[in-house]
Amino acid sequence: MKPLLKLTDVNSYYGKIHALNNINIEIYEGEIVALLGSNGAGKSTTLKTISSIIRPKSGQIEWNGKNIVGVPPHKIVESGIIHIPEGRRIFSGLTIIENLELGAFTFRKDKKWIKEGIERSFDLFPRLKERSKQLAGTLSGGEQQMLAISRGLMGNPKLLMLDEPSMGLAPIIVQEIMRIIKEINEQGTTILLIEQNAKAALRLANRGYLIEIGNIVMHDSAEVLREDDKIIKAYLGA
Amino acid sequence: SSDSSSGGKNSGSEILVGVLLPVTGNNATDGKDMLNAMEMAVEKINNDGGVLDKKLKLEVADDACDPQTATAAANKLVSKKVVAVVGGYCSGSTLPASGVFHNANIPMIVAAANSSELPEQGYDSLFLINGLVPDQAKTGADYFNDKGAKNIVLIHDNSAYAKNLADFAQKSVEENGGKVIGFEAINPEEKDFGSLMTKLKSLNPDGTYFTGYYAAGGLMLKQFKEKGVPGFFMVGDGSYSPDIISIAGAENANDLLVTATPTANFIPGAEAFVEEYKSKYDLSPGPFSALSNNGVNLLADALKRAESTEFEALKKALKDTKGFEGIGQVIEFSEQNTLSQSNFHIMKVVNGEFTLEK
Amino acid sequence: MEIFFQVLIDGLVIGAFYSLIALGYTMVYGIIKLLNFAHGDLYMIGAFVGFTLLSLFTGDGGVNTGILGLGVVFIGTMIIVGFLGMGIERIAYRPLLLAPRLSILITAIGVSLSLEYSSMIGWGASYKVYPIKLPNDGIQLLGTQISFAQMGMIVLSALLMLGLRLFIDKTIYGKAMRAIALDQTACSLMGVNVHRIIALTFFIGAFLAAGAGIMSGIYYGTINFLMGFTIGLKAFTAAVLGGIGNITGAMLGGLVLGILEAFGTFYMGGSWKDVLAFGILILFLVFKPTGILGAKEMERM
Amino acid sequence: MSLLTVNQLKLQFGGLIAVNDLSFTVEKNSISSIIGPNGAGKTSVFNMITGFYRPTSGAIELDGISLVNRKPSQITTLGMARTFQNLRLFPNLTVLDNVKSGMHCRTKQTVWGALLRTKSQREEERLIEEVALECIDFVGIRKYTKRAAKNLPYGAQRYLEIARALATRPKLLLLDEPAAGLNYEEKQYLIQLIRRIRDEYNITVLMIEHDMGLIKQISEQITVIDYGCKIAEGSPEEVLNNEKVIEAYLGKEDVI
Amino acid sequence: MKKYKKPSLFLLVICMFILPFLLNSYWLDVLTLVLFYVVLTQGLNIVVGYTGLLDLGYAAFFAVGAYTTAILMTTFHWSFWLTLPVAFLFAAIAGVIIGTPTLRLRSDYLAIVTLGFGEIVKILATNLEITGSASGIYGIPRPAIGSYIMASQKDFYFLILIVAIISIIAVYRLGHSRIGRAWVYIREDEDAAEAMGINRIKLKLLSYATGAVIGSFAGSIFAVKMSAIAPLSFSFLQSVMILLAVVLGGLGSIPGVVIGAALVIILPELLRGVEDWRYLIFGVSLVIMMIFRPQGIWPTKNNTEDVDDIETEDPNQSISISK
Ligand SMILES: Nc1ncnc2c1ncn2[C@@H]1O[C@H](COP(=O)(O)OP(=O)(O)OP(=O)(O)O)[C@@H](O)[C@H]1O
Ligand SMILES: Nc1ncnc2c1ncn2[C@@H]1O[C@H](COP(=O)(O)OP(=O)(O)OP(=O)(O)O)[C@@H](O)[C@H]1O
Ligand SMILES: CC(C)C[C@H](N)C(=O)O
Ligand SMILES: [Mg+2]
Ligand SMILES: [Mg+2]
Repeated sequence: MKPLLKLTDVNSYYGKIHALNNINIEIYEGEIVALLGSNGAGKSTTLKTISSIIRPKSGQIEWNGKNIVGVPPHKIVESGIIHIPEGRRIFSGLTIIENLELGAFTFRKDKKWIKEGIERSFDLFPRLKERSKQLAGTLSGGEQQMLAISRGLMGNPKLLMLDEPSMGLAPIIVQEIMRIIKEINEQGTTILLIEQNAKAALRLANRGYLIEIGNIVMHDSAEVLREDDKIIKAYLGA
Repeated sequence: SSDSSSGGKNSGSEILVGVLLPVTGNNATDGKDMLNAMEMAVEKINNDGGVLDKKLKLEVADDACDPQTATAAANKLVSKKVVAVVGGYCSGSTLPASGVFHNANIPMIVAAANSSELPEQGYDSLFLINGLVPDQAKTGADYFNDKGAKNIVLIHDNSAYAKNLADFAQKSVEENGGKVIGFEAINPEEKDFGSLMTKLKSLNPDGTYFTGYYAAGGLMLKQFKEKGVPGFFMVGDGSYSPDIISIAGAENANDLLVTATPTANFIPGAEAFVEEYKSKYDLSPGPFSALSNNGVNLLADALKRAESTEFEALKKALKDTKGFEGIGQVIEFSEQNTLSQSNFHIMKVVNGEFTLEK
Repeated sequence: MEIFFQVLIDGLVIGAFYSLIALGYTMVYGIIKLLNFAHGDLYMIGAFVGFTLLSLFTGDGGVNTGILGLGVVFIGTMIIVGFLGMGIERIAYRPLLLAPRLSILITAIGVSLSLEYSSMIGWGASYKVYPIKLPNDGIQLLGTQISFAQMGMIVLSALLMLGLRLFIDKTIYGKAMRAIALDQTACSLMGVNVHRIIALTFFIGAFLAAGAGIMSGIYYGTINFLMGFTIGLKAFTAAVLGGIGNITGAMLGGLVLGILEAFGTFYMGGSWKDVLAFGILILFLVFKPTGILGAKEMERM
Repeated sequence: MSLLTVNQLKLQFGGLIAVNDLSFTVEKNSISSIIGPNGAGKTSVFNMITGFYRPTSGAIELDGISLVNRKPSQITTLGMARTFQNLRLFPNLTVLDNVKSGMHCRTKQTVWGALLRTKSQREEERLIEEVALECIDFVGIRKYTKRAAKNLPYGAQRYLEIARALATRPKLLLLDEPAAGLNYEEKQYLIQLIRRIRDEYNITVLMIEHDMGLIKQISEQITVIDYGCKIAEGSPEEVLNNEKVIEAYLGKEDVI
Repeated sequence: MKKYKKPSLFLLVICMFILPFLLNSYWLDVLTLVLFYVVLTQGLNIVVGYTGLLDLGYAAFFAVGAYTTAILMTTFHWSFWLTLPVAFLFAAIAGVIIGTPTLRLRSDYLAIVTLGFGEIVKILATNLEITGSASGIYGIPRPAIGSYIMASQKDFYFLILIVAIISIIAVYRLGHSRIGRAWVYIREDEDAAEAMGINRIKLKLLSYATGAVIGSFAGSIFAVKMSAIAPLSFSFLQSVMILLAVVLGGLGSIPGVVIGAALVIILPELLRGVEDWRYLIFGVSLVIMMIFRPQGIWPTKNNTEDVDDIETEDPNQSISISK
């Protein structure tokens, strides 16, 4: 089977900071892949590189067999890769509904899709429905995260990349979000997940990558990783 | 203190004459026209053998009608060691510049600017060859009076000249038994006089006298007519320019009154000058062409009489001018170095042309 | 009372011009937080391009252009200047999208100087008298006199404002503009072509400014290469007064400023009117720091 | 003895009541926390205590001094310091300059001192630098001292915010979700750091956290709020087994 | 590097003192103007560069100094030196008056309020009798030191040179003090600064007042140097040019703004030869300079060790690079 997304020897920089060093990652259709790593390891940078927010200095990124290095981000989105960035980045001055509509920008001609999508989001997160006309900037942290996920789903992703979706959320919501990620995956969306809550992530994921200072240092199935000493010490706790 | 001694230091075969005019900005049309006339005079003088065996040469400094630019421009002329200066269009910029020339011992012949503040400074080396504001104000006020216009509105633009003219106009109107029912200031860059005209209309004046310059004057005239403000509309010589007609549009400009000394076109005996000017610049001479031309010729004449470019001698020669015949005027100076008699008239626009009304 | 209404209308006319320019100002500001000091100059270029087209169109200086010809000139000019606005964005502003905001402000000043002085070279330094003039006819209303030209101007800018408002509020492109203002990266992650939307914004802004430029030429009669400067400042003031970034605010700010100036002229004199206008502006902002309609800055700790 | 007393605190945004009749106290030298669902009003409480939001009604006292109607800068000077949920560093300044800001309210040189470079001014500058470096060392980011704050890894930025707050020499330190985005190992370090802050500096700590592992390990006293109201209070054992808390906040599954 | 800093600065100062003996009067005048701008940009640098308050009406303080000195010297026949403290006082008061309403405002609202104040000051100068209305004040006497009357170009050059050096030292020292840092904190994040115990209101007002005093200093000297002042010199355009110099050079950076001041004055002078094209070329060069050095010509370093400070996150970077 050919991978849906394949990173080959990818190198990315911030100015002179070498953030990704010859990264190789493969993601197959229907999988949930977890990306683990400590602070500043380069997890977010990997996602940003895939979604073309930063351009790698070298290496290949193949999506459905086609190299997408240098393709502008909005084209990447059109092709079905959706990146829900770290820190939510919802549009604070727009209402919840407007945020969702923008999430469906690539489907802007399809009024029906937008309408159904909004309803789906409200089913997933009833809390958003209560506040549908509220400006997103006044939502609490957790509410904002819910909005960010629903907004990403509005773009009908084939591959959904989530950057720490549980950050700052109440335990009960974290459970909810993990459940929803699973649900989305079961409906056919491939998922690349960054999560500090490694326990939860490895429970969900099929496979995982461990990244340290810009290098992939380990990759294996979730079961194997869960038993690995190093992972237990740094990410899971005894 | 270095640059205070000057005058008479022109070496070589040229005599350097300073020119201070607004050759850029809103008054550039008139400024350039004055410069043209001066160049004509210089060419003629040089063709006739020059002065004191030397050629005259003009050194132009732009004052843009701004007092401070004028001061800098004047300093520049001083540092170039000009023998004398001809020019001065806006009183506002001529006032500070004249001080600089006075301190540097350089005589100045003012060809257009005519605020009464200029002679009041008491500089003995400053000579004015245009009629003065008080006379102009009186000419305007008398015309209103003759036509039975008693309730007058005065509008100036805060510039030295316009304010001076408006002040004297008020005096003259009141002396004639009229009443100034409005005294307004505008800012010269303004384009919209809508609410000012509304105010005028509510005052119901018999006559309105705008004492500023033509760029604003033209726009004001147009809006005056559009609003249907009653009474005469009169402007001072700062607005005496063909441009005021083209800006306002010929139909709005009809019946516009101007207080000014007549241009060359109206001067018997100036036909040759008008023809030459037209053929040279492809333009009709402007309102201050004749005066500017006269200014340069007067200087040349004084230099000849002084037989020197030295300050005291030149000043004395200018002061002693007797019956110098320029285009349309005979120049002699009064106690304050102003014209002994001025020659203001009322011009009126008829069919898009200035005509001599009175 | 009649006089009151008349001054109000005088103010509305000035205000309509301010509004039209303020709209473009506020849109560009709204999307990339740029105080586009060159915006007033697009108005000036509009006036000059219109001047040239009018003269070309009729060959007789435009006196007999007719209503249809006038329409063509208007649209043509607005499109030309609209593209100029886009070009300016592409060349001068886009490379600086990530630079400190004040740097782009300086670029805007540079663009402003470039536009002004290339117009001076192209069209001359002294003012030009517009080839056509509007008739003085009009109607009496509540004892005031309004010319058809004035009515047209006020109605036209109200319509344009309304259209823009709908565009920004209701269409997805309008929403994208607002979203870009908040977070460009997040926008591109939604599949929005950020540069294209920004370019569209500049086009619309320049388009409107050019329209105002021709109207001003026809209405007042003279144009010159520095005419955009003062009105640009006033439009900026209007946009801020209304709440910068807010479309209705820009319109309202323009009208309020125009009316303030008209009453200022009437009661305090033409040379003092700006003291009234700016004085009230300052006082107002002291009590409502985000302008008439400006949204409260939503920053959470 | 209680250091902070909050009494009948209420905060309203238009129609929304974000905090409702909330009362609690924080004991001197304790490590306490506030937990509760997203949007419960925790950060809003912090914002009121530190003077950024003005309470609709209610009283707040620090060491017996009322804080209501005081500016944030005054409150800081009185001995309160905080970190922010979404980092609020001075992004373009160095770590050192960031931390020096904390010393502003503890020093007093004026314009004249600066212009004339007086002796006391130079001494004060040395003191500021000394304290700042000490705080940087304390949180363990010495190697970044001269880097711009924005270029630090996320975790280091969190510690920098704490160092900056420490430099104000507070009696009470408020931490808003200090563990967000940290992995297990890093959390253990944070726990040590918070303990040292309390033990070595005698600073009382009040924090907001969603990480129950961390809360269990160090929090001595917990206040739980939901929809702006207090729903439970007590030691971790008491609170984390409270039915109401489980239903509103913790959920049934163990995700930690 | 650091080792050579002091001697080379010293050398530069010596050069500045020798220069007038080598230049013709035209370039001496240009250089004098540069020095005026150096002083003005130092003052504005405090407000905009350090504190981050966008001020579009800075020329107002320049005007306060110039008119205070001019009026006191012409109408009341004061000595020039005595007018200085009065001008400082008025400027500081003006700074506080302008500052107070702006305290709650965020950057662009602030810009418009300062612009409005600038315009009001100009309109006052244009309309009031005491300021000579549109014609301004002329015939301002020369200042005297003992019995020596300062009148030559060189006299004023040295006077403004000394003032420029004083203001550079003052601004440098302020910048490296507790006060200066507090200004920078406010610029970087007002709320965070407040949370650190910095009283933003007090410090912002102090920033305005200090900037104002420096601006008025330049104004007072300008009045006696020119011997005539008029409202046009204090217009919005003047404020913009000063701001231009500050940003072009590098916000908050002292050597930067000095270079900015020099550029803004000298560049148009160098272009005098091309007449009409002068301001067009000037405008285009501004755009080009900003594109290539968006942080200014000599930006502040903030003592960071970072190799590269450039933000790399461009929403559509692939487009701008590939096309
Ligand atoms: N915008 C930026 N400019 C400069 N350096 C950056 C930038 N963003 C990240 N870095 C650096 O790149 C490296 C990788 O950062 P990245 O954000 O990818 O880490 P991460 O694994 O997502 O960490 P975290 O768990 O903190 O989110 C870090 O050293 C970080 O300091
Ligand atoms: N400035 C504001 N304007 C309007 N509503 C606000 C504002 N600040 C907070 N709120 C509202 O008040 C409520 C409480 O918000 P707060 O930030 O205190 O929650 P929180 O308990 O800190 O949540 P989280 O754990 O998600 O950070 C939320 O519903 C939020 O939308
Ligand atoms: C003669 C005029 C055109 C100039 C005007 N009289 C002045 O003194 O300023
Ligand atoms: Mg990350
Ligand atoms: Mg919170």
